[in-house]
Amino acid sequence: MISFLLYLLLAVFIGLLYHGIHRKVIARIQTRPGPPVWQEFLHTLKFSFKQTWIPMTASQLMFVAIVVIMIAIWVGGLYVLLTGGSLLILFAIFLLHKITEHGLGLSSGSPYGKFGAIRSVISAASEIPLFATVGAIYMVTGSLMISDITAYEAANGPLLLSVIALPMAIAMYVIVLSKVPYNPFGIIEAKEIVSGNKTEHFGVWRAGLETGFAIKTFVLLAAFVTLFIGALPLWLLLIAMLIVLLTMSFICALTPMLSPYDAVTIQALIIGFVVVYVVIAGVIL
Amino acid sequence: MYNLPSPQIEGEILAYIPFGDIVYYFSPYTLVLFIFALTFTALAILSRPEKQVDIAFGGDAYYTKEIPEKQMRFQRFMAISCGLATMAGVTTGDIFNFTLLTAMVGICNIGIVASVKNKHVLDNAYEYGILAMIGTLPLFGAAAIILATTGTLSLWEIFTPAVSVPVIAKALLVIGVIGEGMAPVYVAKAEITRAPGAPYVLMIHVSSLLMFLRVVEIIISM
Amino acid sequence: MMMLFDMIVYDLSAEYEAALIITLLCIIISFWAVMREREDLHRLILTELVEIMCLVIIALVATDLAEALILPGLVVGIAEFLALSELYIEKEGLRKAPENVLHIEVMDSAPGIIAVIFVIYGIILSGFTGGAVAGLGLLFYFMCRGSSEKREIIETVSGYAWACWVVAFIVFMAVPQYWFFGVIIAGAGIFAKVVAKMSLIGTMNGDGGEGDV
Amino acid sequence: MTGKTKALMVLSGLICPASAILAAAGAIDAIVMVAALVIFFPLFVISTFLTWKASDHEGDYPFIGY
Repeated sequence: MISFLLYLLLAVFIGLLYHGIHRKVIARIQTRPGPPVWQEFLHTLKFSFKQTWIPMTASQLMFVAIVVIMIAIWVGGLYVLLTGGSLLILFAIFLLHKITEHGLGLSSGSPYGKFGAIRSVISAASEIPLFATVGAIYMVTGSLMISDITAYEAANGPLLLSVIALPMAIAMYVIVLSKVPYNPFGIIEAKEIVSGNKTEHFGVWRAGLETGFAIKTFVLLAAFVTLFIGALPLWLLLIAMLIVLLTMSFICALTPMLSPYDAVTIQALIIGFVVVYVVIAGVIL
Repeated sequence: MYNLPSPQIEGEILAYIPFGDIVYYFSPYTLVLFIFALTFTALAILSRPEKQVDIAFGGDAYYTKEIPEKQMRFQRFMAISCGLATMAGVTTGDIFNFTLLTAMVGICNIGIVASVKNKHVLDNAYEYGILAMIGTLPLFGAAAIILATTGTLSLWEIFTPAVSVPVIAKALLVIGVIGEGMAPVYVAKAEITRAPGAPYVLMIHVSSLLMFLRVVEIIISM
Repeated sequence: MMMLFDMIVYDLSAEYEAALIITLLCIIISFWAVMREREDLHRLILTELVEIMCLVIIALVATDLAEALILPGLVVGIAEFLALSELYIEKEGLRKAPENVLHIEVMDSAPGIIAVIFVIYGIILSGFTGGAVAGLGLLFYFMCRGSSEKREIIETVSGYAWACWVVAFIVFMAVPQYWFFGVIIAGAGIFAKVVAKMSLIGTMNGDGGEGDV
Repeated sequence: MTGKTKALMVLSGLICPASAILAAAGAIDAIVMVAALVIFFPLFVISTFLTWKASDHEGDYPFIGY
């Protein structure tokens, strides 16, 4: 039980470090020197030392509460993942994250935040079904508990190597990809709307958000590795997560930001692909 | 009587509240959803709406929109009833009750934005409302077909492996919830969320996503 | 009981399926209509057609339970319909101050007498029907004369009707041997209630209220 | 303001490890510990940041000479 607390602190630390590595790799691919790998860590600390207040136009309570909720749901998500809880609850937490993204933008009253929030609603249209397709793992393993899925993998080998579960892995990969910074689907914090829904959250609030995002990245990457490769010892888990993240860094570095409708369309196409595959597999099996 | 059908989906039942033949119950999954709905309802009650900033393009001018007291009260009332419907919807153990509460969420969602004096918002709220109304057909249709084929409306009974539910009923149920809450023309809904009044407008998103989460659990368990 | 229920449902299975297919055809037709229609108001009315189809599916179950389920379905449908029509009025800016369109001479001279006749006849009839007749008289009266302070009186009457029912209920529960007394009180209550309800419709017309009617 | 956040920081900073230790000792259920952490960990993070952030008083303007 104390280990969970340590895992939590580790998740914050590793998440921020991985964000930094992500930035560094992107910079190197684009032949820039890039910031040090500790940048995101220093970034968060810097924000936390700054003068902070609540904008006058904001919905005061919600402006603060949404940051707290953002961190809280991912603490819960980490617990569900570590104890091998239900994949459905993880899915729920992902959806609640969409809600907090929306709330972040709405609460400030800033037009940029509002645009970010509206784009978050648009992207929910494709991201939610995308995550739901992961539920098709149920067809393969016969259970939605993460502990059962890892037990299945221990017996039958990683799901990533099985042809049946591959489309689900792709769907989950796109989901994780669309949640790391600088990704092609990141329309809600695109630079043409300043920082989207994060625009007005500065100082301490931003530092809190970065903390939450760090746990989120850790949970999503760890969930991907656990679901499709299997339960690994901690050091191996961290290495596997790093490898997954590095592949994402390449994609982020080499692809431009998509326009909102293109992002939704591409994700919807992947959903269509997975659904058709699942239906065909269901008919054949 | 209250034996949990399929513990691998949502975990053990923690508590239940029977109201006659409609039983509300908490499993870890529904408890998470319930607490979330409760949190956001509390936020809607406690926090003041934001003052939306509008920029007049082509110049430096910007102004903030004040929400009139009357409109704020109405939106808050609607948001609270939407939150209550959501809280009941995610914990109910009766399929017809679930569909009714989903329909109520749809009505409340329209209500939250109906008092906004903005042509675009109202136009889109109307489009959304038409879809929500049509959405009641697959919703209630699914419940009726489930009743006709299984002879019961209780989720406790339906979740048992012995009872099989036709695929068409499952499909209709999902379509119904999507039509009612999530509005297939998501973009119209995005237009709605542009309305000022942050904690109340957010409730539209909260309620429809939570209902969707619940229906995912229901169709997987059936 | 459960067995019987199952049996009934599965016995009707073939008919049920046939009926379901026919209903699905009707649903497709109604969806087609909604899809083709472009006029906002007409689409609103067509959604009501879809609602009816929804009730038909529930009715197909053809048990007591289905009957119990139609009512909430209907209520939800009507609630959505009302919400949407309010929205339509708001959106199109159709709201304007209500005015008396119907104005004929008899409405100035006769309402008192006609209302009195109706009320007396209603008292003679008594009960639900009597309430309806007397209510019609009052409705007519309020419609013609407008209503500035009369709403409070109607509310009071309505409150007394409730009180009558509660008293009658207590009589039935506590002293069943005086059942006839209870029936009379309840009858008087329902009379007053129906009168109050119907005359409220009369007060809705005219410029009685302060603005937001 | 700072006094309140400091108190909150100390309180939540105590509750988080305390719940973990109590759960490890078997005094409370794991679910209670998680509930405590879900509520108090974010509060701890935010209140810590609020405690050590720069003061709200007017800062100096190093570039005022330009």
